[in-house]
Amino acid sequence: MLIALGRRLLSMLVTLFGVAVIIFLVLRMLPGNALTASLGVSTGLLSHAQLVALDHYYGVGQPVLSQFGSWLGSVLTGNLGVSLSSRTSVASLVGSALPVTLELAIGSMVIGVLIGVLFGVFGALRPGRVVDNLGQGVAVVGLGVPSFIIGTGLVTFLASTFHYFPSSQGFASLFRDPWLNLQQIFFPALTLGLGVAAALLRTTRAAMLEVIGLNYARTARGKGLARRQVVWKHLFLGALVPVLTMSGIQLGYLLGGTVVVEQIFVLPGLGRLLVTAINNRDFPVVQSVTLIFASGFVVVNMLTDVAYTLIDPRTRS
Amino acid sequence: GASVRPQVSRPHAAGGTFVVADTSSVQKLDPDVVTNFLDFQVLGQIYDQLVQYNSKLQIVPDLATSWKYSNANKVLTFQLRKGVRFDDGSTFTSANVVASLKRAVNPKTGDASASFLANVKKIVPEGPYAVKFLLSQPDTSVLNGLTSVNLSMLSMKAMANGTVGKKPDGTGPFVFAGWSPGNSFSMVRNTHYWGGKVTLPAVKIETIPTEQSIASALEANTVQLGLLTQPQVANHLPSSVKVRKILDLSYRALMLQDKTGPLANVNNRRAIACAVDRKQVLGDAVFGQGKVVGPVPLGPFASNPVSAICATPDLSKAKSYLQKAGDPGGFSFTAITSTDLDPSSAAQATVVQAQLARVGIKMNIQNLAGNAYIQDWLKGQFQAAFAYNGADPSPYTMYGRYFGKGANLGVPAGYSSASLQKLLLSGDTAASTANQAKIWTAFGNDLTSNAVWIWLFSAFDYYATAPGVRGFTPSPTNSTSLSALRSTTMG
Amino acid sequence: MSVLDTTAPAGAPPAAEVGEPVRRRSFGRALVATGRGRAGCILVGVVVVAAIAAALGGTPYNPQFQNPLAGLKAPSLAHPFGTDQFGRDLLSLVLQGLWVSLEIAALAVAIAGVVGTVGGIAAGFFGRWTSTVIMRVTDMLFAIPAILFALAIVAALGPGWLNSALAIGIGYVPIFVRVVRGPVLSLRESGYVRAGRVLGFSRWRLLARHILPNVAGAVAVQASLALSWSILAEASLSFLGLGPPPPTASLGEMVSQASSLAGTAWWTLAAPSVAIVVAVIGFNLLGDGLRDAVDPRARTR
Amino acid sequence: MGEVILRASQVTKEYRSRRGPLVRALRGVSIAVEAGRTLGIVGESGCGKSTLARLLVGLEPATSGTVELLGRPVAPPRGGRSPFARTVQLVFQDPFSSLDPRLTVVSALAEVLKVHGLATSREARRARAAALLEMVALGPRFLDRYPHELSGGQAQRVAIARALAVEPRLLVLDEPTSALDVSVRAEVMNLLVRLQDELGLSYVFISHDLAMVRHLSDEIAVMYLGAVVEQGPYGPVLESSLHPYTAALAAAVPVPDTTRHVHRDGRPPGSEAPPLTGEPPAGCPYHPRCALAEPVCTTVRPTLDELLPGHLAACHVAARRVAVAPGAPPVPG
Amino acid sequence: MADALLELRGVRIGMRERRRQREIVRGVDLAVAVGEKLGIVGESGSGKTLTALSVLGLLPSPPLRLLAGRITYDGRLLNELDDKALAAVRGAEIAMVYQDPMTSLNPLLRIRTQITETLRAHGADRAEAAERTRQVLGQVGLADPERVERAFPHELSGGMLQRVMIAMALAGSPRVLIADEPTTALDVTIQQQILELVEDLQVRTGMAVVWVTHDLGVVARLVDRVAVMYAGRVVEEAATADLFARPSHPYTAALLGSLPQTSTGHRDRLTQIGGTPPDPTRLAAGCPFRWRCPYAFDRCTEEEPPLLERGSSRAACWKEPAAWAR
Ligand SMILES: Nc1ncnc2c1ncn2[C@@H]1O[C@H](COP(=O)(O)OP(=O)(O)OP(=O)(O)O)[C@@H](O)[C@H]1O
Ligand SMILES: Nc1ncnc2c1ncn2[C@@H]1O[C@H](COP(=O)(O)OP(=O)(O)OP(=O)(O)O)[C@@H](O)[C@H]1O
Ligand SMILES: [Mg+2]
Ligand SMILES: [Mg+2]
Repeated sequence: MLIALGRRLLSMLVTLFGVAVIIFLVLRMLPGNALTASLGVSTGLLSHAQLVALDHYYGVGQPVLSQFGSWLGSVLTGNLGVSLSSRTSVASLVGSALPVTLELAIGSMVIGVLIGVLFGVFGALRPGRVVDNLGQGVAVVGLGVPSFIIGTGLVTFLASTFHYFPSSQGFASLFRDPWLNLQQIFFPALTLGLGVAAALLRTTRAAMLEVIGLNYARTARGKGLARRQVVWKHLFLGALVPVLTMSGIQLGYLLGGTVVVEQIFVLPGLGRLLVTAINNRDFPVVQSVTLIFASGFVVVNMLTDVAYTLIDPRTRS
Repeated sequence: GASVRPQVSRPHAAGGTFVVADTSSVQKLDPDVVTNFLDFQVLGQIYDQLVQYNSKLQIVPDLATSWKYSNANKVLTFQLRKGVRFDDGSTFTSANVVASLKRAVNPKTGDASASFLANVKKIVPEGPYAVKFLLSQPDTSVLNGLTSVNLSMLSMKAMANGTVGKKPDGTGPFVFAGWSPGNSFSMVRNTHYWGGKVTLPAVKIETIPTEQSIASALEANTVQLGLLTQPQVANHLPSSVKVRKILDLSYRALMLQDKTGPLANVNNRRAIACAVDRKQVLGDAVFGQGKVVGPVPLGPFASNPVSAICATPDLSKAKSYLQKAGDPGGFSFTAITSTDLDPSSAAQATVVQAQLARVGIKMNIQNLAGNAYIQDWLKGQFQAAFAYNGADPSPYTMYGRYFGKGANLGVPAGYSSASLQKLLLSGDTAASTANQAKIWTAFGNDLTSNAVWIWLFSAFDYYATAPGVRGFTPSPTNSTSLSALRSTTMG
Repeated sequence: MSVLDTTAPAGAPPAAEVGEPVRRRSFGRALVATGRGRAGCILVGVVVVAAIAAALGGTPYNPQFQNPLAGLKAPSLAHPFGTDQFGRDLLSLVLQGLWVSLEIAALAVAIAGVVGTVGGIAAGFFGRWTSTVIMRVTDMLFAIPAILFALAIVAALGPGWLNSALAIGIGYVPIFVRVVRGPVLSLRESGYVRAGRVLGFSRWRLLARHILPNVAGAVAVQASLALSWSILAEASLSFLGLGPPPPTASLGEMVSQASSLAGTAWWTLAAPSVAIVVAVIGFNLLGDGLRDAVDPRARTR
Repeated sequence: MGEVILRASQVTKEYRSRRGPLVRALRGVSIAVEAGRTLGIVGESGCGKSTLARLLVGLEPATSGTVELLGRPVAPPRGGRSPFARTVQLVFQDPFSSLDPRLTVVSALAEVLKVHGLATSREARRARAAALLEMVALGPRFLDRYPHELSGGQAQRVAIARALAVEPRLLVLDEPTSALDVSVRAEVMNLLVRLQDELGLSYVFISHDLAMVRHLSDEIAVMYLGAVVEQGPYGPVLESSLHPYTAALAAAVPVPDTTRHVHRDGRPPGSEAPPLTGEPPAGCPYHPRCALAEPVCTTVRPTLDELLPGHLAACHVAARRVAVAPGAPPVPG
Repeated sequence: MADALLELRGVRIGMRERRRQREIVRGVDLAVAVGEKLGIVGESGSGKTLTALSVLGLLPSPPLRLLAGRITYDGRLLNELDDKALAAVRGAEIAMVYQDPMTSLNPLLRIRTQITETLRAHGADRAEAAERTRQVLGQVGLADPERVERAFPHELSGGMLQRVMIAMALAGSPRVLIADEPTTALDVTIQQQILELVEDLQVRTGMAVVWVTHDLGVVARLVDRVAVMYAGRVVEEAATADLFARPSHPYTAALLGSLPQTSTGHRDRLTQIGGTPPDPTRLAAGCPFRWRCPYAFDRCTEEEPPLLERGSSRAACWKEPAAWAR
């Protein structure tokens, strides 16, 4: 068991290294450099001496391999470098953005899982009935309506009808003003969570239907167990593995989705940091944020893997 | 529906912070290197310059109380304001002027406005409260240049400690309080501001990435001032929100490269100039919220013609130019746009494309990511480019870099001619304002009759204030647009 | 004389003959048998026909025709979806945008489908090494949120429909690899592939004739779902300002252009949004229908 | 004695998985099949019957030992096609999974003919396919059916027809009737008998249904834990078994005849065989379950010896009893 | 029959499609008395499992459901009990052993959990349940009940799982045991052991047994009375000995003849029934066996024969066995 865990950790590290390489290579393909990004057309106003001095300042023109090496080296020592556009440390930028995105991601996940699993389970128990149809409706909306449409709609509607737009007064951290913080996180989390809910709902429903048709479900009923026990201990437990897998995958989409939603709901999270950084050719920030997203995803997937072995003894040996 | 409004703690009720919202964020703190509009606007409230523009775009005193040209306009002497203190407590003297501008021209700084000081040979202090600029040639526009935030007066301590880029330290009405890159920027009032009492105790600049969201925030009354550019958003705010508009200190133009292809032929360019209906472009791209302009859109010389050949669209004239060019059936070229840099450029291009099609000119549109656009633009790698260029009351400041001798931006400008260079120089050195006006009119005629570029329009910027905000009127230039904040109050 | 016939009484009606095929339900019928499949077919049918018609010029108005006098007109009989700021007919524009969006989505899915299927087959059918390498790379690609990939690629290559398609396509490669590899792994050990080996079929024949066609169903299902995600992804990219440029804009680009008009002219936002939603849901339902239809269990039921 | 078509000598097969223990599926199996005759192989589940079948047709390589087909060693094909395909064919237990669900009967048959160049034109292939179907007692109307449109018995007959398409000399039948319904087993059994008579085929017939094995086989080999423990003509092996395991197996088969039913009390309960992993138990692998086990059985592994003419067994007790009283049934029962 | 403990009357199972009904089980009557062992045989798909499942209301629904019929247990109408009351019967009064042991146990839970939860559901406390679990696992002849208890299903062999299933069924000391082909996939030696176990328990507790199988050998070995099902109906019902001695339905006779027996010669032709059973949901009028029946005559195509008395047994055939007996 421990050895298996170690092996997984190792393969996770290999994956992350690969991710780092890919990110690095993709970023090298971007046209323009930090200089044109930060000065825009004014770059053309600089004298040659100024250009050279600034190129040096921004680290343009170092060999690629050494750039990669020094980046990876410093990442490993917890130093994420310095943002080219704001000249502040990336760690501090990430440090303030990460909790926001984390809270948003967790909130969306909670909303998505609650809606998805409950509708999925109860829908599958009585397919074609009210609960099921309601769930299918939620799923269709969640899958079909892009989050930026839902988000923009929510913001505009709430603001014009209720004069309510809690995010616009600056982000309040959970510890400083929990009530305001919850208001600020709830709607974006709902927007993202709807997509998660749709996917989870369908997975849960399908997995439940599958399990309901399995022989051991019949055995459970035939034993005379109470309905609640049959549903949660036997059926849902049996459906849990695909649901977990889907949750892992959804987390990936969710992290991507924060980019759009943070933009709309004015949340100072990693997604917004990333979009700004891409536009500013702020390589250290883009690299680090993407790596953080990927790490989060990889770690969560490893955790789901571990969860499988806890749920399903067959995967243990 | 005020009755259903949820209970949200309002920032102005608590703490009295005045919140300004913009779609972009404050990107840098070093006033010498900033290029972002918001950076100019915000740092302009912390830093002062020697001179500044007033709302009529005339040059008025700032830290310099008066100035005087002498020696055939080759020496410029400033008298400095006394009793001005930096936020770190140090006093402003002529040493600050010398050191600040020295820092600006140092290549290592990368000051984007260093070129404004190109004709300044030397700066000599004349006692603690006067400085003398020795010029290599007569240059009236150096004064215009000195209004730039890029040429702000810095504290000696900050320069010595290298903290200029980390902690703004100026003499303006507000004092830097905090910065969360990408998100917000806060300032508090400068209690010993030389210009009098500052009413607002604290100002916070919030980044709200879409204008629609800023509108929502204004409706929710969580933002007191929204900086907007989109008329479709600004004009649709509820009546309780007060919107003031002011012509943007920049202009849209279709820049043309005259080196190769059909656009090398002046008559083809003229055909474009006559086929384009600027009024319609203005109407469709920004809903008519702006002004059709020629090469000098604003300032004391703004009177010059919109176009020397076709002030209004004239399709038959356009066709005759095509005839003259030997391309009676029209020709085709490609124009680059970047919706990253100018969201309305797509709409401009869409309209222009349709207009040109009427005379048989086919314009292809290539939309580029911001950075790619800048790169191609700087290298002149385009046939035509929808550009969003900064304007200045001084035509010399505006166009010297494009059409002057050895101009930095000569490559993207494309066209160059000795007559233009001569006009630029004489405009700059001309002694009397009347003379200058005549020269700049000739300059505008030269540009438009050769259809060097097609100048399109300047648009409005919108300053929307929440109910209860009083005393805020925007000023036209970037560094001063928010200067009314010092006397603003909120209910 | 066959052995079978000896025991069957003469004159037994062949219709009721034992072993008469279970009614063969055509693939198409299986597809429309479920409500979702039927709805999917209808929506996708409408969307695709409309898009192709638009591409061939069959829109009510010339989508690029600008009428300065009729800008931002609310929906009316003449313009069912209203007009945009240039006075262009929104219905025509939406139809044209539908085509652009479909073009991007289809190309993206083609890229992802071909690369992913080949990768998945290689990972499933060939040796351990090939498999390990492919799966590792897949994991890495998978770990990076697809939209980030798309962002980076579009930022690198510039907006444009080809680049959008490439960007979205690469992001979806891992999904296809996974979807294909599983069945290939089990097909490799399946009875009929083994039988083929005993019968002396070469590897390539087994691959081409027996494995590939049997994963085609799964790929088709995935392709349909991927089409719906691609339309969404493209829309999100455009929303972030990285879509193909006007005047021939994709639906996502239209939404992003119109989003500032939400308060002024809601129809400019609603028209492309509805088109996106219909297309996305259509392909999604079609995917569900396909999933049921390729499942033999569902087909015999 | 006829010509020996297939000979396996001391074949062992081990499976090594990345995790989990080593599995020794076969432990020194030697068998031979003569032309036109049937070797039946019986044994309980997991004793290695299917593994042996796969080795015999070259689907997998043996870990040690040799399998020879007409005197040439069999090895699994590497990439290309098997050179033995035309000599030996395998019929699987589950007829449906051995047919590609997407191919009609005629295309499945034609593909084989095409690959081996047995019929060049489309028409010729169709005609030959029809003839093959006729051979397995299915009419040409089955040509255009899909597998899911066939009954189990019909599908198994199609699978046999496909195996016959290459005109092999030997068919390895791995439980060809166990997936079929009782009422259709007879069809397939009758067909196998007839084909053998008409085409002179040899069979390796694997089953755990003793009645079926007995019905078809000339010789029977009884496998236990990856090894042959008894081998000989069908009658003696099943009726006067030498090995106690064979006897237990034969006795455990319920007979569909109430008059013949006897309770054989005192037989050890059929506790399960130990797994094929790790080292085999010392001595006779059957001794933990054997009612007759003696001390020697726990220490010395018996060899497969010809105890009676043509009748081999690997059992210490049987060997001793036969030596003492030749002719008498060695195992009571 | 009067003292039947469990009785099925006119049981019809199928699906309701729009306005039509598709019946798979088309009217089955069965009864089993205290201490009786009833065998149900028939080809695959003849409806044996569905009939067995209908007793405890375990039909795969949707799509299948009990369309008509009465299922009485000990004077109570099972098919009209509510969920709660039915749950009290399930596992406690009537227990079932399912066709496929490998898939009928929850792979995610330990054997112990799965057996004790049955007992707990019927009111046993924790200690009782644990105690009883250990006891029944020992009873079914598992060599190492302690290990089995702790194991997960995948760690056990098919034979062991089958015994676990039986132990689970027996744990609640049911009065009726319904076993659905519990030995099909097993080796004969293990099958024999299970048969002996059931026989032994049945003798000791007087439990009624319904044993579903298609192996006539098992029937001969175990049960008192046999019902032969064909195309969703019982076509013959007789005491075991009678059935084997004098089959009253041509189908039964053919089934018996299709097996190689000691009386059959080596490599002799076996009797073939030919063809496959019809789909019970799409039957024409008449006897569903007539296509495969060598003795079919006009009447067979017109009318489906009811279950008729044929001496000591009952068979659904228009012809007397004398007319075709072998
Ligand atoms: N590919 C493999 N990898 C590991 N172990 C295997 C593999 N194939 C077979 N085995 C093991 O080898 C042993 C023999 O298996 P085999 O399938 O030959 O048995 P069998 O006698 O055919 O059984 P059955 O009657 O159930 O078909 C079993 O323990 C099985 O688990
Ligand atoms: N869930 C279901 N939906 C539809 N038809 C079903 C379902 N379950 C079973 N059937 C059909 O009902 C018929 C009878 O099935 P049943 O399982 O009772 O047969 P059986 O006699 O037990 O066969 P076997 O010997 O194979 O177990 C079969 O034709 C089967 O296809
Ligand atoms: Mg086997
Ligand atoms: Mg059954």
